[in-house]
Amino acid sequence: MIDKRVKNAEEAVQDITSGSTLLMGGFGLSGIPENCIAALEKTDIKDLTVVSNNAGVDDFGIGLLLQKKKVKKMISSYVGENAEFERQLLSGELEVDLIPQGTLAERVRAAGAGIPAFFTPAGVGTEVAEGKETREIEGKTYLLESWLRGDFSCVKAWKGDYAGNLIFKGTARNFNPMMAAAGKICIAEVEELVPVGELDPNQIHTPGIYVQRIFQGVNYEKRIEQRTITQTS
Amino acid sequence: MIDKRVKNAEEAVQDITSGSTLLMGGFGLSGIPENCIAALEKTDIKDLTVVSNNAGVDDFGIGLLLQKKKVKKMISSYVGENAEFERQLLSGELEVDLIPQGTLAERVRAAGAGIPAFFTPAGVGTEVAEGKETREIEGKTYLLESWLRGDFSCVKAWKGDYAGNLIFKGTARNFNPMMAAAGKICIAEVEELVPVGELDPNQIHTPGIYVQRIFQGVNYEKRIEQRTITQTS
Amino acid sequence: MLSKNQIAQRIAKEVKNRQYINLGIGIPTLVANYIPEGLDVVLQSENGLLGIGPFPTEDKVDPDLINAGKQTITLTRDSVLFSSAESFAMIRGGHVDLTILGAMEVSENGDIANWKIPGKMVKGMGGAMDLVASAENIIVAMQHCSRSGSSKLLKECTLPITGISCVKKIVTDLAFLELHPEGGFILKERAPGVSVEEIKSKTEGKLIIEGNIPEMEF
Amino acid sequence: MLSKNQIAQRIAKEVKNRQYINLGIGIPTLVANYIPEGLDVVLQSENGLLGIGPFPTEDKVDPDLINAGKQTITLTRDSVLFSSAESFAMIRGGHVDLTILGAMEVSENGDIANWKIPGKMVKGMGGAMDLVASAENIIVAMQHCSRSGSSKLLKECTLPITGISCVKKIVTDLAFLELHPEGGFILKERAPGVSVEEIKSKTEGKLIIEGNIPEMEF
Repeated sequence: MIDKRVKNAEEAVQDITSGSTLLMGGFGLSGIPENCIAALEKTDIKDLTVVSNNAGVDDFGIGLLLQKKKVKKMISSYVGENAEFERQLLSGELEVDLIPQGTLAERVRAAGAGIPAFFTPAGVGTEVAEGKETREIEGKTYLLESWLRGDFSCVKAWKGDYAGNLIFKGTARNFNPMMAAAGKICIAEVEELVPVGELDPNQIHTPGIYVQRIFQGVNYEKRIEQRTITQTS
Repeated sequence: MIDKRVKNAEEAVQDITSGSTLLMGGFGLSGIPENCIAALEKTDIKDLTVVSNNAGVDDFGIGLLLQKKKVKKMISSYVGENAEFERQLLSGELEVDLIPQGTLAERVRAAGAGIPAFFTPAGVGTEVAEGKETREIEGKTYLLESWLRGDFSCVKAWKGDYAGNLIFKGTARNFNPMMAAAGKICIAEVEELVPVGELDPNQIHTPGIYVQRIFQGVNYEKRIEQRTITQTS
Repeated sequence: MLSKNQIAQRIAKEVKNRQYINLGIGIPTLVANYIPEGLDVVLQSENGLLGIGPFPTEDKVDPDLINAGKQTITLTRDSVLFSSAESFAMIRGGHVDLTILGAMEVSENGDIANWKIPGKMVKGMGGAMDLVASAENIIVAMQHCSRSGSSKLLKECTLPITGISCVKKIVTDLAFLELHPEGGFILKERAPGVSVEEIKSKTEGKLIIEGNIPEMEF
Repeated sequence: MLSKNQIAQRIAKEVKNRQYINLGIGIPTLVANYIPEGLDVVLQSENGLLGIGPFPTEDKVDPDLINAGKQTITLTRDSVLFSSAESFAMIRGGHVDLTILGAMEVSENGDIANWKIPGKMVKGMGGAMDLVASAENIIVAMQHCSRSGSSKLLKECTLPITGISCVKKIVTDLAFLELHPEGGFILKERAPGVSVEEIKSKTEGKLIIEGNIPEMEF
C-alpha cells in the first residue's frame, strides 16, 4: 500500500507557490475543499490561476481567496453572485476566462487522461469560438479545445483511504474526479479517512493513483446557497 | 421510472439487421454478453461489423459468430488464439482492423460522449499512423483519432435494475461501460435484475440513460481462458 | 397573456413518454410541476444527477444534494449520481432527449442568446452552450417582448449568442411557435385572448402564419 | 547468460518505492516475484485493475477477476477496479510510473518493435502502443539475440515498430543497458560470466562502453 496520508491541510498545501495553477473540485459551494481553501487563505501565496466551475460567494469558498487577493485569474463556467469578484474584475485586478461547463469538464478530464486536444460542439458560432480552430465532421461543426492541467488540484471527497482512493457523495462529486486526475499533485481532503481495505474496490470513484496526498478534514460547514424546502402540511 | 425490460435475449436482438455495426463489451472471455451472442448465433443476420477488444475463442464468445460466418469485419486490439478467425482472415472472408487498446477504449468513449475526434499519442511513428493527421502539441506528436459508434451495443453487467442502471463486477467491467454509451441501441444483459431503488444511486457504473433494453441472462458459463492457480501447500 | 406558470404548463404538453429531460433555471424548472401524470420521464441536472426529486422537507435538507441551480433537492427512486464529465458526456452525446431553457433572444433561424448582456457583469454561460450545441430537441421558454416592448423574436440576435440554429420550439407569454427548418417562426397557437395581429406586431423576425391559429388549451 | 527469471530479477532492482507499475506479458510478469521487500508498489493491469494479487487457490478462482494476460488472479487489500477507458486514461495521462514489457527488437534511438512479424498471423498490439507512447519510464526485457544468433539491439528496427524513442533501459540475457538520449546503448552491467567483447559482438546498434563494466549482482 502506498500511504498518501499527510497530517492536515496546512501540511498538504505547504509547497504550493505563488503563480501556481490550482484545480478545485466543487459545484457552487457543494463538494468544495473547505480545509484546503482555509489553509491557503492563511499563506502568503498569491497570483494563483484557479480553475473551478464557480468562484464561491463573497465570504465562503473561493471567495475567501479572492478577498485575500490571492487569485490572478479565474477559469470558470459561471461566477455567480460575488460582489468582491465583480469589483476586482471591473478594476482589472482579476482576469476571468469563462468556458462552457461541459467543455471545462472535458478539458480537465482530457488533461488527466493524456488527451491534449479534442473537438467539441459547444460554443460553435459564439464568441467562445474566436481564435479557435473549427472543423466540420460528419456534417456538424466542432471547435478544437485543449487540455487544462494544473500544478496542484484540491478535491473534497466523502470517504477516502490511506492509499488515496476516494468515494464522493451525492452531487458533491461534480468536478472533483476530473480535477483530481488533472493536477500534477492532487490533494484530497475527506470527511472520513479509513484504512485500506475498508472501501469496496468495485465502488471507488477516484482510484488512489491520481491522489498524492490525503487527510481527514475538520469542521465542515457545507454551506447551502439556495435552501429550498417543501413545507410539510 | 422508464422501464427498459425486455423478456430475453431473443427479444432484445430481434431488430438487429445484417450489415449492422455491433459494439460488444468484454475483455477476453470476461464480461462478454453470452446470452446476446447465443441469440445472435441463432438468427440469419450476417455481414456484421463487430467492435470488441478481442474476438473470442473458436468455440466461445465472438468465435461462435465467426463460426456461423456472421462477421464481415472485426475491429479489435488483440484477436488472440482463434483458428477459425485465422482461416477466414487468410482466405479474405474476414476484414480486421487492429487498433491500440487505449485508442479503442477512447474512441468508443468519445462516441458515447459526443466527441467526434481527439488527439492521442498511441501509434505515432507506426503503421497505425498511416493516413492519419498528426500534430505536435507542446513538443510531443499526436495522432487524430475519430469516434467509433455502433448501431447496437451488447453489454454484460453483474447487476442491473429495470431502468437500465448497471453495476459491473471485478475486471468484467472492462469495455462494457463505454460500449453501452456508444451504441444507438444498447442491450444490457445482467446476472441479476432488480427493481428500481435496490441499487445505491451513488454506486452505479453505467447510468440507465445509456441503456435501451435490459434482461436477466441465463446459464452463464463464464469460461476461463488461463486458469492460473496458487497451489496450497 | 400567459403567466410564467402557464408558459411552463404549455411546454409540459410537449413532453413525451420515456424522455430524459434537462430543465434550465427559471421557467423551465417550473415545467416539472406540469408533466402529465402517467408519463415516465427522468430529469437531468448537469451537476451530476439523473432523477431530480422535489425540494426536501426541512429535516431532509442535504448540502450534498443540489440541482444545477444550487437549490437543495431530493433523489427519486430511480436516481443516479455521477461526475460533471459524465453528465456532459450524456448531454454532448445526445442521450438527453429534450432540453428546455430560457432565452433573452431567439432569431428566425433558431439562434439563441441567453448568457451575456454587453455592459452588464457577465456571470458565465454555465452549461447552456453545451446544451444548445448538443441537444436535438430544444424548447425555449421566454417573454415575447422586452420590458420596453421590443420583440425578442428577431431576424438576427443582437446579443452575443449562445448557440446557432438549435431552437426547435418556443413558448412565450403570447404564443407557441415552431422554428421552420429554412428559417422563420411558425405560429402554432395563440395565448388565450391574444390575437394573431398582436403576435404579428410583436414579432420582428419572419412569422409564418398558415390557416387558422387556434388558442392554446390547458 | 541470464535465465528468464534472472532477467526479471535484475529488472526488479530498478523498481523504486511508491511506484505504480504496468507489467507486460511474459518475463515482465515474473518481475512481480522479485520486487524487494519493503517497497510499496502497486501493479496495474490494463483491463481495469490496480493492485494485482497472486494467482488464486483452486477454491478462489473467479472468472470475473483476470489480468491483461487473461490469467485468473486475486485482489490485494488496496485493489481498485475500473473500466478500460479509465485504465488507459491512467496510462496515457502519465500516472503509471513504470512500464516493463517485452520486445522483439529495440533500436539505438529507443524505438521498440514487439507486435508484428511480417508473414505471421498478426494478433494485434493490445495495449502495447498506448503504453510505449505514454510512459515516461520504460524498461524492456528481451533476449539479446534471435535463435539464429542475430542481434536484436539494432541501429534501426527491421520489424514494424510499436513506438518511437521510448525505451529507457533494457535487460537482456547478456547485459543491462540504458538508452543514451542522443542514441546508442550504454552498457551498464554484464551478465555473470559474459564478456564485454561478447556483448559488443552481439550488439548491432551503437554500443557505448565507458570505463570498467561490472558484473551484475543479485
